[in-house]
Amino acid sequence: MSDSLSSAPFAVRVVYLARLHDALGVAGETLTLCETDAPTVDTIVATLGRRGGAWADELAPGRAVRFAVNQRIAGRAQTLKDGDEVAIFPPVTGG
Amino acid sequence: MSDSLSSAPFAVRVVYLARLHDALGVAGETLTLCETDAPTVDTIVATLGRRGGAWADELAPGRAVRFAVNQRIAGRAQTLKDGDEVAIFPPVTGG
Amino acid sequence: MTVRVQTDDFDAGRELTRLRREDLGVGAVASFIGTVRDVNDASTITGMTLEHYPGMTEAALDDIVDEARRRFDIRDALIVHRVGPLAPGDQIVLVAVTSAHRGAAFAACEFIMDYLKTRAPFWKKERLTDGERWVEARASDEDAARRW
Amino acid sequence: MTVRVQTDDFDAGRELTRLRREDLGVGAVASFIGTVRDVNDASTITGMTLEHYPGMTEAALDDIVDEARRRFDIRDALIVHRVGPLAPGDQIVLVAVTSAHRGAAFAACEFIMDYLKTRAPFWKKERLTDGERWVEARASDEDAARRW
Repeated sequence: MSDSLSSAPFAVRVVYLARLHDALGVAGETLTLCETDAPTVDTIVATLGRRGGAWADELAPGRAVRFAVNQRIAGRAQTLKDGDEVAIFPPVTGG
Repeated sequence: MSDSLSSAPFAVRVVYLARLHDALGVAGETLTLCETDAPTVDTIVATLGRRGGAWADELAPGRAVRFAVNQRIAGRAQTLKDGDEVAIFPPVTGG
Repeated sequence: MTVRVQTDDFDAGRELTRLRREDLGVGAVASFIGTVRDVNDASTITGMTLEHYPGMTEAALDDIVDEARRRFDIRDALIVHRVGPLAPGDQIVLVAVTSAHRGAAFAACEFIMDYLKTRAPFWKKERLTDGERWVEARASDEDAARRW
Repeated sequence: MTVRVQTDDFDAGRELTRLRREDLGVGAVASFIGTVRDVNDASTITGMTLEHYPGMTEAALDDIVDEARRRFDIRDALIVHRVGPLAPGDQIVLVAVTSAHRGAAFAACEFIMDYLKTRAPFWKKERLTDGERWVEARASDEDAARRW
């Protein structure tokens, strides 16, 4: 990763909830992204999916997965900035 | 009134409720009807209306009035028999 | 299935608990409480009296609950309706319905209220600061009942 | 307007009384209680755990109540939702809405439940006699939320 001004790396907190927490075996982690990638929620999904195993299974296209950025429901196209919290979770089942 | 077999008189209890009770000044009365008239709820309404005054006002065509025969909602065409209880009341406003 | 007409107030929480007690197939409890407002048609209401037709009231409410059971997949239903003098803020009526899933409970509860408003023999007489008046039936209640 | 997320049980009767207290403009109180059933998708349920996303939950519920206030002529609204371990028969959620007339209270209460079911970050994990499973979201809940 470059540390030049135009591609400064930045950190995003990723949180896994409910079935994803169980299946992935972690509650969350910090990912470093590059500004030049204009990273979105989808960038994170693609990055995690390349890990294979449960990551590829849970985040495969067609799996029902939902997202929140900074505790607000978000779509896959939402762009991310330094310090954002991205939550990944299955469709909700409360009530 | 004749007391021959084919036109035996019979008694119907009439009950006035809510606004009608107040306006007519009575809670109820017993009316004697003639079998030969094949009396219906409408027969009673016409009979009472001919008394004039509050009776004619409250039972005038176009006034919203509802009926029950033997404690079941009934229409004006319902035929009556000896011992029936006919209730006359304004549209209900409970709940 | 329970229908009660009473002058006494009711404890809505206790009624709801009793209605679903022991039935572990219940996943949804929809309920409605009607209360006396202190204003109606731009007049200040100091109280009201609920009159009914004693011989008919319980049977009419039973019929409404029976019809709700025929139309909706519900487990149990309750109507408690008060009669006599009431003050602003007082509870008038409680309707509660239990079911496995929420759609049936909501629909049956609203159905029972709409039918009760147009078919159960209750009449309200309001006390105003300068007298009394019988409440007039609302066309909107007839419309609501016709939806079903 | 109140939203609470808690592990403790709630007293529905007391919550309803508190919600309408002092407001004599209230004529209608519609409410819904969701409870844990002992069976789901043909399996016996011995209990469940409700997980949530703590940082987001209250804000999501606040948004739903705000949206209900924009859409319906209501006076107040309440959501209480439990998290943590629950047993069959336990209360999960209470939604209550007050309004002058019943139509708005019924509609807002059902709207809040439909939105809560599809937008509030809660997840149920059921305990079966032979293990645990995460409850799958239902297409019927998505359909219900899309009606509004």
